[in-house]
Amino acid sequence: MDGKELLKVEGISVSFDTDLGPIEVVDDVSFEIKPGRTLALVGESGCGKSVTASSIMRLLPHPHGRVTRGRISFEGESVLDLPVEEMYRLRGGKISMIFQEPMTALNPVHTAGAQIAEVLDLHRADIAKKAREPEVLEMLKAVEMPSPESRMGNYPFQLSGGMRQRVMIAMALAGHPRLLIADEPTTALDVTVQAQILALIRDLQKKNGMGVLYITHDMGVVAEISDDVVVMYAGQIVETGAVLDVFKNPIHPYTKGLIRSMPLLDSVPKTELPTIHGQVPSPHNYPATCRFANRCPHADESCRANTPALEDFSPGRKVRCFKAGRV
Amino acid sequence: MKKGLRTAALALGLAAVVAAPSFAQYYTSKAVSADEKAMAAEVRPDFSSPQVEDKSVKVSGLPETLTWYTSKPGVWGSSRAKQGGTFRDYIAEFPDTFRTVGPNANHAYRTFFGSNPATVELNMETREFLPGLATHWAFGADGKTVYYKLNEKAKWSDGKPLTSADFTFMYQMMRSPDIQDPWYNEFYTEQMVDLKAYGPYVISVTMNAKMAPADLLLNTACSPRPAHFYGGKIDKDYVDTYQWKAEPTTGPYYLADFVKGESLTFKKVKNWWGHEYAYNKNRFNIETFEYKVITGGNDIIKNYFYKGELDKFYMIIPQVWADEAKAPEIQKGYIDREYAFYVPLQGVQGIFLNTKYKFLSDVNVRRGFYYAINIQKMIDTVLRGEYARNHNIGVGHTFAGIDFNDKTIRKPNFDPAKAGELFAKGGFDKIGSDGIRVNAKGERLSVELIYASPNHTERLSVLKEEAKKAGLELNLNLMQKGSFTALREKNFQAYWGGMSTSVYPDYWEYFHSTNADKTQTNNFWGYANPEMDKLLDAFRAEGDLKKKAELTKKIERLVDQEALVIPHYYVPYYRGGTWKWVRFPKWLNNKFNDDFFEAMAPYNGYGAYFGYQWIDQDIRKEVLEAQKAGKAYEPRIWMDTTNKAN
Amino acid sequence: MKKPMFTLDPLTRKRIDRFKQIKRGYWSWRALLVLVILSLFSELFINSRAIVVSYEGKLYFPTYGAVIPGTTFGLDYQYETNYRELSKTLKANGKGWVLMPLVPYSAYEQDFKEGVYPPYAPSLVSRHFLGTDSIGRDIVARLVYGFRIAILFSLAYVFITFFIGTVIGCLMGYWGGWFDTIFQRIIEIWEQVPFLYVVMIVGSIYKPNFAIFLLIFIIFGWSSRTWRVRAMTYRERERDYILAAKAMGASTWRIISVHIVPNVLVVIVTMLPFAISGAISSLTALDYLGFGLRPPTPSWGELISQGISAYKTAPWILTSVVSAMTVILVMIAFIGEGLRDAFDPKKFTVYK
Amino acid sequence: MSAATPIIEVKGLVQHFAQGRFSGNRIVHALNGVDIAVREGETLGLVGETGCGKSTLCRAMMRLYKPTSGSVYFEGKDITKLRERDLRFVRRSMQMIFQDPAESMNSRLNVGYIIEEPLLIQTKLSAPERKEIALALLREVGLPEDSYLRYPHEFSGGQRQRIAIARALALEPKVLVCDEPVSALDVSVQSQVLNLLMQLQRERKLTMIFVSHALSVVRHMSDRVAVMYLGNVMELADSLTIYHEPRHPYTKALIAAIPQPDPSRRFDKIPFTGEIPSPIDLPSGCPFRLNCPERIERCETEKPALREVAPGHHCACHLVG
Repeated sequence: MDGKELLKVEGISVSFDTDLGPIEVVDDVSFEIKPGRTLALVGESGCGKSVTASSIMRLLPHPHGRVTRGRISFEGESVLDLPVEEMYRLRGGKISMIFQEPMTALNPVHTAGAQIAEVLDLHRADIAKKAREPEVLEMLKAVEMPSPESRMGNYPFQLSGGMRQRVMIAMALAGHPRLLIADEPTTALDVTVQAQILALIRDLQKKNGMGVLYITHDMGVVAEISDDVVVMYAGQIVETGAVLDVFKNPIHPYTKGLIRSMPLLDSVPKTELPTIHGQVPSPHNYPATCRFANRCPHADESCRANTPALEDFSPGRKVRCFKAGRV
Repeated sequence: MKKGLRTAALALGLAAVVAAPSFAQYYTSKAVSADEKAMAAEVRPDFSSPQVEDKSVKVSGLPETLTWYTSKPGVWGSSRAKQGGTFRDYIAEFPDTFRTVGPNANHAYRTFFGSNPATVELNMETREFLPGLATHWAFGADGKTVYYKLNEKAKWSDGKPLTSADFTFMYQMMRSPDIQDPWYNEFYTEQMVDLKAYGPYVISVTMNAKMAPADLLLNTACSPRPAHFYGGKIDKDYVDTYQWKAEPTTGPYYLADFVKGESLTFKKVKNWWGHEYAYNKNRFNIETFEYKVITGGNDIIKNYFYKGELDKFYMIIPQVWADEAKAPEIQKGYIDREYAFYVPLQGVQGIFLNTKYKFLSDVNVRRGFYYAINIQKMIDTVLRGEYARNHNIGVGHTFAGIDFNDKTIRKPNFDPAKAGELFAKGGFDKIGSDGIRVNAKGERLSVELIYASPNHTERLSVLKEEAKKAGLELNLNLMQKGSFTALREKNFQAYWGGMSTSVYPDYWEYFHSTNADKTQTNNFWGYANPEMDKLLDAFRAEGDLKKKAELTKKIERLVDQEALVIPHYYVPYYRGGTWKWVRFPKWLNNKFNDDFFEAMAPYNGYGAYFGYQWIDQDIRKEVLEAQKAGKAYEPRIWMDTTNKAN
Repeated sequence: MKKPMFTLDPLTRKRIDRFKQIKRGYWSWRALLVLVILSLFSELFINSRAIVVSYEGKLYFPTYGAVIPGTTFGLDYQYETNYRELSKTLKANGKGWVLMPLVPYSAYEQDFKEGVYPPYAPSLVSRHFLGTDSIGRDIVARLVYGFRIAILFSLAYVFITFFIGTVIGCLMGYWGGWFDTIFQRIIEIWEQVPFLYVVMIVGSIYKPNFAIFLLIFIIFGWSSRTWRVRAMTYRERERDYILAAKAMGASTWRIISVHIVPNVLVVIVTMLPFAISGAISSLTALDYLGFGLRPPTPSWGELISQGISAYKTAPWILTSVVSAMTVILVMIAFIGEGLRDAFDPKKFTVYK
Repeated sequence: MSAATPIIEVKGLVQHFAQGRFSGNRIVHALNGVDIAVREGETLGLVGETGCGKSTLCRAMMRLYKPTSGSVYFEGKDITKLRERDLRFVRRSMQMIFQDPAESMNSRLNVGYIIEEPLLIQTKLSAPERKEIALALLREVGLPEDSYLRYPHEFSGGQRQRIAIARALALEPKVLVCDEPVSALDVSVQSQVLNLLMQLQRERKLTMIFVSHALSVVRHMSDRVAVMYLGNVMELADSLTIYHEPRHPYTKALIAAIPQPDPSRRFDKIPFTGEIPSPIDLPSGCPFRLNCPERIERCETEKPALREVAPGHHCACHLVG
């Protein structure tokens, strides 16, 4: 790996048409992923993390959603300007994606094996038709599918949630992607299975050196899997940095709240938990000023009057807060 | 929408053409004008055929005392007639079988396949008898038997001679259970009790009861069956074996070809023996009949007709007659119209009032209907004054020179005030807020009228609106399937429709008290009256036709008083259009013959009165050329009013 | 606000607002509503009875109410006054005046002119604005009264079948088990009965009146309404709010009526217009084939059948009825389309 | 351990569901002989993974299902065989909060009605009385009074869960069953709802049954925690013990699998690699044996019973105690 960026997202904004007029759900988001690294995009529902991922794949719901500003480059090429045919080759090939609910992402009328084979058909012209079946089997073994020979002929409904996610991962990896976008892939899974899947993604990444964009709301999972973290709140990035730094020393009050508000296994039972008070604002009424100000325990008048920018805090750290480092 | 616009444009265009003065310049062609000139000179022939004694006939083995009769009608056909040609016609559905007896044989085209003349035929001008397959007839002393001497020249269409064996075979066949036709089994066992052969050309037929001679002839006249065709026997496989095998015939046309489900082709029998009789001369002129199956109703048939693919099209209904007059092919004279009057044979018809239904048991209420039902307005409006109003329960009952109907019976004209009086007498003395009369029990004078034919709705709507004026509500109930069943079960209030009849009526089954309370009988009215029973019983017992006729008239007058039936109308004419090359004699029709257009099926049970028309190939050529060139003839309506009632 | 369950919930209100934004659907809805309401008062616009008669200083309003015999106005007959004639008579003898409706003909009476036979072409003079049919009945009157019958029939049919279908469908979905199984089988068998043929057979044997006709329609029409409702109920009953209601001790009836039906109604509402136009079409088709309502009930099907057989000689019959039918069915289709768009859950996906 | 009679007691509870209408052979074995007691005033946590029967257990306790066998006692009274109309006192005394507040309330009804509905069903209170109660509840769960006329979709997930809590409290129940009450909520508001629940329990002396798949949350909320697996209680202990001294191999695996918000404490080993068996085809013997790293021969044939292995600590494992 030469340290060149695999994916570079530069200041993209995404807007959606709704009944109440257009809303900007992603505002000026930038980050980059290097090969072999995992970037976690973390935030609550509605913060714009999934929309960001969809923008990279150019899978925003047409015609309601569109990228209004910014640039996305993948291996130096501008994704947003690629012709549609090129996009087909990119999707599932060089960039692939896994989703939260594998049951809906898999076609219920085809067998697991057939669905993996289809990816091979689309993106792996080098594999002869006859060689496909052994290749599929290899893929299933690679994702540690129990008894892969018989599971190949199974339909999605015959598989458990964990197995389905394994099939999804096998499909995602079948095209030998350079970048894997994982959109909450373990949220619907049980913790023991989640642990297995996380370990699997880590192992696979180690083996083939792909970049991973991991989207989640679970700080536990972030801590478990990522190298770098991007924390989003209300359509904006509020904090970025290396995972150890961010967890050891969260700067933004929101990041702090997120990390502290969940009970730890060694907490004292039935004691009051630290909270972030208030509610996540709706995209229809994002304030023009600091979007976290009305929930922030440290906010003052100037926070409610001015708009903070995402600024360098220390090397590799960026924070969007007027009081960064002071509270 | 598009169609509607186009139609409107067409109508406009047509109006313009009609208005154009140049249109008056009609094209006259040689062939047409020659034939029309010859036609002008034609005289209606003498159709009479009185029964005469023929002393020359003697048959050994039969009593010497037998008197043999015959009749000698003259030439009836037109001397203008030309032989040959093809007449194109349609059938609404392909027949289910070519058999004429047995399962499914009772279809509309049965006569096509059983076109044998009977021993004697009925003269449709005078209802006298004609020689058919028998040249002579004689009456046995028992008053039940008729002897027939067969025409020795008669042949089957396959060339085999006709003999008495074909009659005995017919008798045996009709009595066989293997034909699976109980009606025939019953008639030829219970009614016609014997049929014997005396040598190859004489037979005797015996009925189960004594009858007047004319009656006896009517009942014993029968048609043979080709014994050779069936190998002389009928067995269990008859129904299946002969499903699609048409018998040879002694009539003029035989089935020459067919495509199942599509068409039937009939051809004239070569050197048909029937031309021996003078009255068949210049008749059955057409060589070939092609019947194409055309489904989809009158509008479709009409299109075929105007395209020139059919030679004739009926225009009986007044509105159709009026509408078709505007068709360009008629306006330009390529199609002629023929219009001839006749006297229909019509049984008890009109509105039947069920005397078992609440207030309809009151004769005053029923008589009120005479004034409340505005038949005349219906005729004058919807029927454009063209149907004839009927005053009696029977029309056209003339037989052996005797008229059976009382023509003095007249029904009153529509009169709401008079109807109101009668209804009031029947208890309906108040008028409700909706204008309908009410009686003391609070019953409204509302009667449900059931009927079976959708195209009668318009007619009945007129009656309904008019009846309101008399305070009578008619609820129209169209029952396309079950109306007759409802009638037979006396499960109705009023019924619009009627019964068919024989050449003279026998009202016993309708009005005798025996059946008054039984369902599934023809006493629909539930009518019982000892006076009526007396008349009906006397009619049954009477052997003399003249006295029978007097009794019939008395019965009709009694029914008139009782107001069981509100008679409606009859159609006194047949009319339609034919392409100009279909030519007719100047006399289009006979007095009692309905469908003079029907050219092929000559024997439908009552007589040989068809087949006058012919195809003129020269005219055909000319008309087709004229049509191509856009030249118009003067439009023609050929009308024969000889039999128009006053 | 005391009984919040009877107020419109905001989702419904939002849908209605959205429907109002769908122009052609909303305008069709308003136009159709006006037409239906007007048709309920057709007697005032199209009638052989006068609106007002002034006779010898007294006013009469014959439109609704009892038949007024001719004798009332000094005429020589006891049956219902012919107001068109009366108008002329009174004008002549100066004893009063008559105000006739715009179209002075009823849907039943036949107007025959001396010497010319109907159908009469449209005419402003005779006030047969769309002409007459082949027995002289006014086309406008037959169209409007036919419309009224058809729309009332369809509304009654659709609402009753939906009511039955919803109740049974809900119970099937909610109770499930043997109840569901038995009803499913019954409905499957019932649906095998070719409904229109049955109506035709019944119609040809015994011409039913409006109520019986409606009953036959309902007997055969309810079953198809159950499936969607049943499926919806199956889905709804698995949702937590039903369990929550059960945990509160809510009765089955309460759960169905308060919780399930309002949620299921959405699909029903979007199905309604299509069901209504379907009912109008079937009624028209049956009338056309002669298996429909008792003649001389004014009906579009009967007009179409007349129009087709006389399209060359009397094109106004077919033109009028086809136009009217097209307009109404297109309007209903627009309403249906509008409702579907307005109720389409996709349009209201909340952004996540 | 207090000597008081438990408020709810479940004895040998077996709950089977037939899958498919006629397929009697496809039976989901949701609960397979559960014995558990809920003490008055405590919070009993139920934890386990998909299909372990924790939701089924609490619904069975509420008698929303008819048990296949075994019995349920509420305040010492056997309610197993009661008919729906005789269950009114149970319905009044036990209320429930669901995972997804959007799902658990009818979006066509306004908040006031939603909160008042239990009162409508169970009491004869007048409309003003009901409204007064509803407004008080709104205040109690921290929502403004003007919420009364608004509709659920106008609220965020956390607020909706507050509405659900208010509804659950309307009848002043003795027991509150919380079935995954925070799993569907935004991370930042989860703790708010958890704090609210703890506060309400203190104030109202509620008995709570708290169900979640997240062991850390259950542990924090509960006095005692029962770990469930395939319709069986595997381990039952007070919440401190369950983390510090887990005895059952499954509990250990579960703890190991929970990702902690601390990158320096990443998993050192994956708990187990196998699949959890389907509740349709139960394994013989110990239900966990297929994934158990410590299984012995006996596990295959004999199902371990839940035994007290230390005071107040119950465990169902042949290797323990």
